[in-house]
Amino acid sequence: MAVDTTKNAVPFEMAQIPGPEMAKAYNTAVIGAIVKKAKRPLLVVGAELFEDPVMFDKAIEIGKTGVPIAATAHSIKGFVERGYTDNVTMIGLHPLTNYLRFKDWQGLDGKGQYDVVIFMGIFYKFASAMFSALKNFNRDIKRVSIDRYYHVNADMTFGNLAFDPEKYHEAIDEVIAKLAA
Amino acid sequence: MAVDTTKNAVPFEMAQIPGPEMAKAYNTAVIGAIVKKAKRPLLVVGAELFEDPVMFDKAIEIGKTGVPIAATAHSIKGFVERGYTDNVTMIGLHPLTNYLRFKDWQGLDGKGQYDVVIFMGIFYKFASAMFSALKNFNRDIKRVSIDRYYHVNADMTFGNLAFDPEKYHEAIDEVIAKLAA
Amino acid sequence: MDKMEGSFSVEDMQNVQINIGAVVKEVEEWDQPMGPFPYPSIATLRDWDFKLINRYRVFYSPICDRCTLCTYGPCDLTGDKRGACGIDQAAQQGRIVLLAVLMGCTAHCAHGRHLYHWTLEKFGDLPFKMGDEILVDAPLTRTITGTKPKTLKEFGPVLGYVEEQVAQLLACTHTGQEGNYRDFESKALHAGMLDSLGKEVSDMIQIIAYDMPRGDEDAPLVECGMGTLDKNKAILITYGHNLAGSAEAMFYAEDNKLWDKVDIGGVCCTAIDNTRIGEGLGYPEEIQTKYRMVGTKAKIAGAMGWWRKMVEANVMDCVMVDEQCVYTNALEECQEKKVPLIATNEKIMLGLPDRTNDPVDEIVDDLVNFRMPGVAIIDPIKAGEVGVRTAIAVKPKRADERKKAFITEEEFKKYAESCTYCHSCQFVCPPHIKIGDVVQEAAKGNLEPLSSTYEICVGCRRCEQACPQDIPILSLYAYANQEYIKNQKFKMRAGRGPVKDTEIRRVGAPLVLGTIPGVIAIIGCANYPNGTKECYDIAREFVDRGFIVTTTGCMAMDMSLYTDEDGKTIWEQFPGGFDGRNICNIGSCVSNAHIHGAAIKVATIFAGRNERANYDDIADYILSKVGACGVAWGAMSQKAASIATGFNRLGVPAVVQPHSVMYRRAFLGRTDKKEDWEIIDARDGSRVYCEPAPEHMLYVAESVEECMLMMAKLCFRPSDNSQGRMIKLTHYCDISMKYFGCMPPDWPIYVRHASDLPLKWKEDMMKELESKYGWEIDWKRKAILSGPIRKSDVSFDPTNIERKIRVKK
Amino acid sequence: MDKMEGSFSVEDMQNVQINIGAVVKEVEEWDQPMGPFPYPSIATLRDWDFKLINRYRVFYSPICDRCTLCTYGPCDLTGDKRGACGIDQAAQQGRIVLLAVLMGCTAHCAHGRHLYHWTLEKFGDLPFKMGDEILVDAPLTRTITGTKPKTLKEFGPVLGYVEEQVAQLLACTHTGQEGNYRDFESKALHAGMLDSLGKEVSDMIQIIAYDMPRGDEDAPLVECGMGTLDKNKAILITYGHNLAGSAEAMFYAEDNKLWDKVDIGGVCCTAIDNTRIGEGLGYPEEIQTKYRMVGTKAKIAGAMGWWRKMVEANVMDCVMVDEQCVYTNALEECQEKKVPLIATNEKIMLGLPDRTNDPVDEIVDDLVNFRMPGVAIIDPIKAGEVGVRTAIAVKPKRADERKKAFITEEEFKKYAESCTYCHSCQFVCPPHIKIGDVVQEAAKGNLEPLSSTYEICVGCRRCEQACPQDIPILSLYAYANQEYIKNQKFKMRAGRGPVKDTEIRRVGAPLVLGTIPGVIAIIGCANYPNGTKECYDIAREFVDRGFIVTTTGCMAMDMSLYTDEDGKTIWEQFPGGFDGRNICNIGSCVSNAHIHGAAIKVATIFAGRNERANYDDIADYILSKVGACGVAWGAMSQKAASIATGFNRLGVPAVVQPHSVMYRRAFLGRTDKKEDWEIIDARDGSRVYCEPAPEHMLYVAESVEECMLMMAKLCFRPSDNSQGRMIKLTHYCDISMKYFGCMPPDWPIYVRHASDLPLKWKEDMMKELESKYGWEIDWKRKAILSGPIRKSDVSFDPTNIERKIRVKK
Ligand code: SF4
Ligand code: SF4
Ligand code: SF4
Ligand code: SF4
Ligand code: SF4
Ligand code: SF4
Ligand code: SF4
Ligand code: SF4
Repeated sequence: MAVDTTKNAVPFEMAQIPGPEMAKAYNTAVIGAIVKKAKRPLLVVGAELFEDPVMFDKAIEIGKTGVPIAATAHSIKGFVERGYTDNVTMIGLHPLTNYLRFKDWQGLDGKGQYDVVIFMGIFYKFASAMFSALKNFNRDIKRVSIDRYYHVNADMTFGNLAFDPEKYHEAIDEVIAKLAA
Repeated sequence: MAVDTTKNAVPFEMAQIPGPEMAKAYNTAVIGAIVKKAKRPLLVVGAELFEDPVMFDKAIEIGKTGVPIAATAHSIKGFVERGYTDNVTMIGLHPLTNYLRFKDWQGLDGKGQYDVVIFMGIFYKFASAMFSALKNFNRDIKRVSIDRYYHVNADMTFGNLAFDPEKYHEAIDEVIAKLAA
Repeated sequence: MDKMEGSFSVEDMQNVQINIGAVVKEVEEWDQPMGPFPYPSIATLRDWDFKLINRYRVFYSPICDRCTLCTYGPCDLTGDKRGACGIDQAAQQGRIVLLAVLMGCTAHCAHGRHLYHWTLEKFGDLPFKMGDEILVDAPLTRTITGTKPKTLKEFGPVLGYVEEQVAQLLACTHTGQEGNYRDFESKALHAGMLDSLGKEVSDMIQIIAYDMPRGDEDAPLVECGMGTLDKNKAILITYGHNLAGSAEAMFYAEDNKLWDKVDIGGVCCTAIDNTRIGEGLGYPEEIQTKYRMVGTKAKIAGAMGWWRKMVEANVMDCVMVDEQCVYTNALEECQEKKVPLIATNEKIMLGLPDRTNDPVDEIVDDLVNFRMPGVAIIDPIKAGEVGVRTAIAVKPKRADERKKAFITEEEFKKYAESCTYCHSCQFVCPPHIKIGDVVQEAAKGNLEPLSSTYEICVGCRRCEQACPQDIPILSLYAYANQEYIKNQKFKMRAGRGPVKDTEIRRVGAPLVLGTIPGVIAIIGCANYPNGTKECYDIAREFVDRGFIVTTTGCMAMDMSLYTDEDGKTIWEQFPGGFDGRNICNIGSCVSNAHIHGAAIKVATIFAGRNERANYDDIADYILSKVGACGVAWGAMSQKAASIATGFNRLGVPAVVQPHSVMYRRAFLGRTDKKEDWEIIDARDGSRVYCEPAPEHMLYVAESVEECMLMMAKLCFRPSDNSQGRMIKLTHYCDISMKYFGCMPPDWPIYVRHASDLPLKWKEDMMKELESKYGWEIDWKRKAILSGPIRKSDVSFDPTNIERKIRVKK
Repeated sequence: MDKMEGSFSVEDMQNVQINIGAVVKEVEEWDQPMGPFPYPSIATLRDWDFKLINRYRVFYSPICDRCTLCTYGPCDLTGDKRGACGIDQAAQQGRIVLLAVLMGCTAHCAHGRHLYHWTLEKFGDLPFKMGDEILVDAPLTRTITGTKPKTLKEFGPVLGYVEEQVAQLLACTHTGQEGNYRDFESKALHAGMLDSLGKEVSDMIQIIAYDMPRGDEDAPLVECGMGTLDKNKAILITYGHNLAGSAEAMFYAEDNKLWDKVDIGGVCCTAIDNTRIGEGLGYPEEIQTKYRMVGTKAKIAGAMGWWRKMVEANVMDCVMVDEQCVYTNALEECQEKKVPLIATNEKIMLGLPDRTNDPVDEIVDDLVNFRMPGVAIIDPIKAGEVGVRTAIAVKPKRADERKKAFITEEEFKKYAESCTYCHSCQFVCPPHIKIGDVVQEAAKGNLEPLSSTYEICVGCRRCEQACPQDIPILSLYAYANQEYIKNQKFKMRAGRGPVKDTEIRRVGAPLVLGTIPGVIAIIGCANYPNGTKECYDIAREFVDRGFIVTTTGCMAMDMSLYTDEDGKTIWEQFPGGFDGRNICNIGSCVSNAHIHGAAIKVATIFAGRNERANYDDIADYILSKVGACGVAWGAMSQKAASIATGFNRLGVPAVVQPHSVMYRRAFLGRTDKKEDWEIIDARDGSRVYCEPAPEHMLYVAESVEECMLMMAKLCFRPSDNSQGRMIKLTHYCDISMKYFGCMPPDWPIYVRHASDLPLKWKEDMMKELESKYGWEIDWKRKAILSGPIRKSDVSFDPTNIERKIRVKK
């Protein structure tokens, strides 16, 4: 049975309540489908993957389904160590989000702006703020979180899974399965 | 069948999102039961009743079940006109809430502080702020709204029924029935 | 504040150097000795503040439970939680209140500072003379700083003091500074006092520089309303608070004889100040010839709340904005209607190119040809010229725009019919207009709801933003109200300026004794809970009852839009003096300082108190003896918060409208706590439990009816003599009977003696006192034997300040 | 700012009156002509600001989508919605940024104003002399105001200017004022500049008044850490930023020979400033005998982030708080531990009774007998005496408290075992410590997690508030770290003060050419994303690499808590000069101004530019030629926002920690927009597309690794010569290889010429440039033929300001 990723849909930092527009928590099938359907998806991964290194392998699996990866902070190291850098680009989350908010940016590969960004493994408050930047200043991009937190400023997110690593891994695997299908 | 008063549980003024603690919408049976169970309930009615005068009659019905009434703004006039002033006290909402927040206040009748306050027919933003005052500064009092709005700073509220006066009247009647039972 | 010490060189005396150890303000022909608190700092008047807030409990209603002010946040402060920095909800609310009051305070003092620099630059230093009828000429300056400026320049140190204190106070809002709500409130009260001072300086400067009326109860009646703008001329709108640029536009029109080509209409306080410009007759002779003023030639387009209605009505060809209360998307709104906009003040530059140093011709050419939607010109003279010339030159180019001023009938129908009755609009409308219903009716051809709610709408455009059908609701309003707009022509009295000493002499005793039942100060903005008419209703109610009614700013403009049976506005109905059954338009927002001034002058002129550097004593006098009450029924901005807080520190209570819960804080008394109402008798230091008079300091009323009742009540003072108390009680009970259908339940607490009782209910009241409240009545003598909180005592001298005790008993 | 005109009378010359038309500051022995922008007003430097923000795009990440600032609110501004006042989300964010920067700015300038009044009162006016090695003595004052104070008093008008501008700027945040985000940011940059100026004035005043080191690279090493406080003595903690009261406590201890009875330990910047107090040797002779200073006798208890850990460790007998960065529940926390608290500054009064005018004996008696938890004493001298005497007298009474400093083993077990592993704590912990797990381990007897996360915990107490079991988590921490607390004894270098002219002469050329790869300024507070150690790591990384490393405030204290293999702190490892491979502790937060000062002095002393009233020119020089980068890795407060913004206006980029998204705004460059990087060659006015150097102005890094990489990158400047660029590129790539495992993808854009390439990768890099980037390489000459953004040009004179063009081509 699929993991229920819609539970615990309260901000991971409790006081993070921005206003009337707040994310909905979805299950893995829906999120997987949205990413799969995307024309120009971008997976953005951060340095929290180092705290749970198996996540690098999962990120790589996602990468292998054809989703390009932006490796923020020093997370590129995890990919280098695993010998997978094909469609992985090292870039800071802050400048990346700055580029994302401009409609005329041409993407990391020069081929055009993205339509869906997927965040994973990023310091909670930073990710939340970057989602907020996009939510307010470039509403053309769909904001998806597949992190272990409920992300209030995303469009689509999981509920909090931070205290159940296994379930979280399972959920990611389900998303990967959906993408690979 | 009972009116579903738990729908449309979003703040009537959309941007009224105070933080992590927000009201839950309940059905009329639960709300009726809470008020009935109260040792020292107080019904607080405001000047919006003049916009829907039948509500005065309903307030009086509630009063007749033994719940004392604080008539804020000039709403006392509606009771005077209907010849019902038994347990109705004229007082401003602002000083009333100020008294309510002090644990040592002895109530309008000098018999002690209230344990449940029920708001009805009060200008939305004002009611919301007064609920907020109690929510933050006297958490001993249960805050109940039976107004036609979802009241984010209450403990218990209806969802928004503002655009369906009939349903709203029905809901109030259900509460009255529960109280009178 | 700098003590202005140091070494200086004097212009034109290049080689003379004067080394001065300490330069102090000259002590001059002022018989008053320096009081205890010149230039009070944050903690100086804290004792007074604590007296106030011990009686008037600080009441908070948080609008947001969180704090997001530092990187530890967001913190949830709900209930008894504390932020990471240790702050609790009460202190956090106090902090936000302090911030808001400082925002308001600086809006005023920064305005004053701009006028200070500008008028000195334009006119040079002018003598500060308010005329023979105003000898107590800058009461707040005197009371707070202990100084008595003799020229405009001498207001410089006063502004410097305000600015220094503002910086100190703003610092207190930094994370990890003040931590207690009582001290935040004391600081907010300090900021409120500074606000009043900043306003006084601002208005005094412009009165002198622009030769405005110095307390003229017969100030001229001026044209007011959208309908007064002459469509045959180019219409230049000057919008904001600071007349510098607007005045120059008028001078330019005057010098170049362009009044037949251009109509200048003001919006917001600039509107009022435009009409206060004098003829220059008040100038010293040597400059009277140099600067020609224009007199009352501008029109009042309307108050701040009418701005977007004016936009929709397309009544302007060019707009100059200056500072304060300018809708921040004015540029976008004007651009849409092809109305060039000129930003004339550093505070509002709207991202526009700064053309201050470009030639006028080039700028006008760019604007007239719509090469840019607007420009910033920080030089008032240049801005004024550009404004007038652009308006005139752009008018023909706007002919098409003018024609399509309103949407067509077809458009109107199309829009109205596209409404899906989804209610989205109704979730966001501040005054809760049922817009969905209104639009549905419009679709059926019934325009009445659009007419009857036109004045209730505050023009916030939230409905338009929420509407999924993109219905331009304000355009529907404009369409349905074309006739009204065309005929919106009324008369308003131009701002008269300060209250004269002679007027104070006349009303001092009746005020303190209560026989004039009170001063009602109607101030503030355009965010009405239920339409502009209520400000007229309030004014009318109290002036009719013989109160002294004063008003300023947007309230003065909005109440001018209503007439009595005879078609007369309130200004035509009543005279403009500071007296019972009079209504004065004091002036613009900064003129509010003169209401404080009048209260201070009751203490000084009537009661002979020294005001010099003696703030708490004066405030104590006012709190105990001057029945005055402010009301801000459409209060919008942070300035309203600072104004009210400034009134409060001076002992004047205020009532505000229900949206004002956004201010988060009130000062409310507890009548169930006898000990809160202990007052000192200055005669012998004895302590007397008094009736709660006034009961509250800052009060939110839910309806206009409650507002009026509360204002009547908040005019009670311990000093009322029996006749005065009787009059006040009569109005209080009468308003209650009129709007509430019954007596107010607390009337007995204001009764000290049978002669306090209103004649018309005297008998019944005595019976009720006996039967319901158990008072002992001597029916033969019609006397009350026991019952009242205190006994009537004509020579009771109430105070809250220990040092005022004359003989310790 | 007042021009200080008017009529004055001179003390001791009662009947002389000098009427002066216009008094202007004397123009004295200063060879520089007045520059274009003395005392710039809001709009004066707007062109410069717009240049910055055109290149460094304003990036907002709203923390709250709503606005609640006026009675129209709350307004939802999400996406393209506007508030009722017309404001859009971007402008609203700019408004909040401006507010935050003003809060920070006033914290500093209000501090300076207090010191100004106090030092003038205590010491009288003192000559402003920084010694022979610092002739460019107040670089920000000179650059911004165009004046050159000769005495302390002459800083008065500078403060007056800051305050006036602050009031103007705060007014702009009022509803209906500024409406465009770009102008809000220009205003915020103005406020940031004012902040830097206020800091300079503050620190200059205290340097002179308290005879602090004037640029001493050998400033003494002082004791730092909780373990240095001598438990055999009474321990008086002075906490905050303003040493006035703390210094008086020290003087009192000195004068009364009480140092064997009392230890005075500072927390926060007061700690640093305590240790900067000199011996009085820098005084003019006539006052040297009058005021005895104490020298370095106080101890550094710790940085702001350690406060609650100190509370839990019970290392104090009495606390004096002054201003800024004081946890607002200090009183409650002290009261719980029976530690009397004295509030010594008007800004923080905590609701305490104001005992300023009471006799010392009475106050001490009340405190020592716990009759009240604390008092406010606004007189520094009295406060200092009360502090020392209370600490000594209360110590024996606190014997019981001292004994139960830590919870007992049983209590510890009981608490730990009561944890239900509910995770509530983990939803609120800012650094995301898995406290539930930590406590669970503790219950099992494993204290290691409590030890290893002790420094990561920022002491916010959110977990304690969230815990349904009421587990006192910080007490568990204290219990588990008793040994560490006892042994927390390190050495820190006392603040040295400004950079000397001689130092600038030495490093000027290498800095501009790049051969010293940069100045790294490590500033700020205690809200670390991942523990205090990271600030040590950053410092160590860059000082090791030969950068000039400077630090101030809490960062200086926190990095002192770590040692190398030899047990040496960073201060013992490296010398304290302003030079490569040196690390200087400049001083407290206000000393940050000297970092701006050093950058300015590179322009003036090394490059011979006139700084006088020439801000934009100097900032342009710094932006183009001085490789400097600030980092605020624990940035907490609004002051950090104002400091960073002040750096930015002067052309210095800054990197901040991830919690800093709370500041909402960044300035980020777009390297994909060639046109953004067009720079003028001052030689002939030609336009050159440059590499993005520096690429960003304000940047949030996600991890300390990214922070270090970015700092190395942000030290690039267009003026680097080949050797300099080669060195910088080497560090940039090297840090990337070290922490990222690969080269940074953008290294090629910094290559202009083959000699720019790091020697150790030169060959490989050239190959990659050819193969991957398609650059043409002449392999024989090892030369790059085409590819770079621009060609290498040793005499390129980059500028962004038109008026700097020498010959128009
Ligand atoms: S200022 Fe205090 S309450 Fe506000 S976010 Fe910062 S720590 Fe939290
Ligand atoms: S513009 Fe008028 S009708 Fe629309 S929401 Fe605002 S107040 Fe209501
Ligand atoms: S939001 Fe628009 S469509 Fe919906 S009810 Fe209102 S006017 Fe009609
Ligand atoms: S009354 Fe209010 S809206 Fe009108 S000008 Fe004054 S502050 Fe602005
Ligand atoms: S200031 Fe503007 S955005 Fe904020 S609450 Fe008021 S109207 Fe709304
Ligand atoms: S006190 Fe320490 S452990 Fe507790 S929430 Fe704050 S940072 Fe985390
Ligand atoms: S909140 Fe308390 S009980 Fe729950 S996991 Fe944390 S420490 Fe344990
Ligand atoms: S570094 Fe930060 S916390 Fe420390 S004293 Fe300075 S501003 Fe305060």
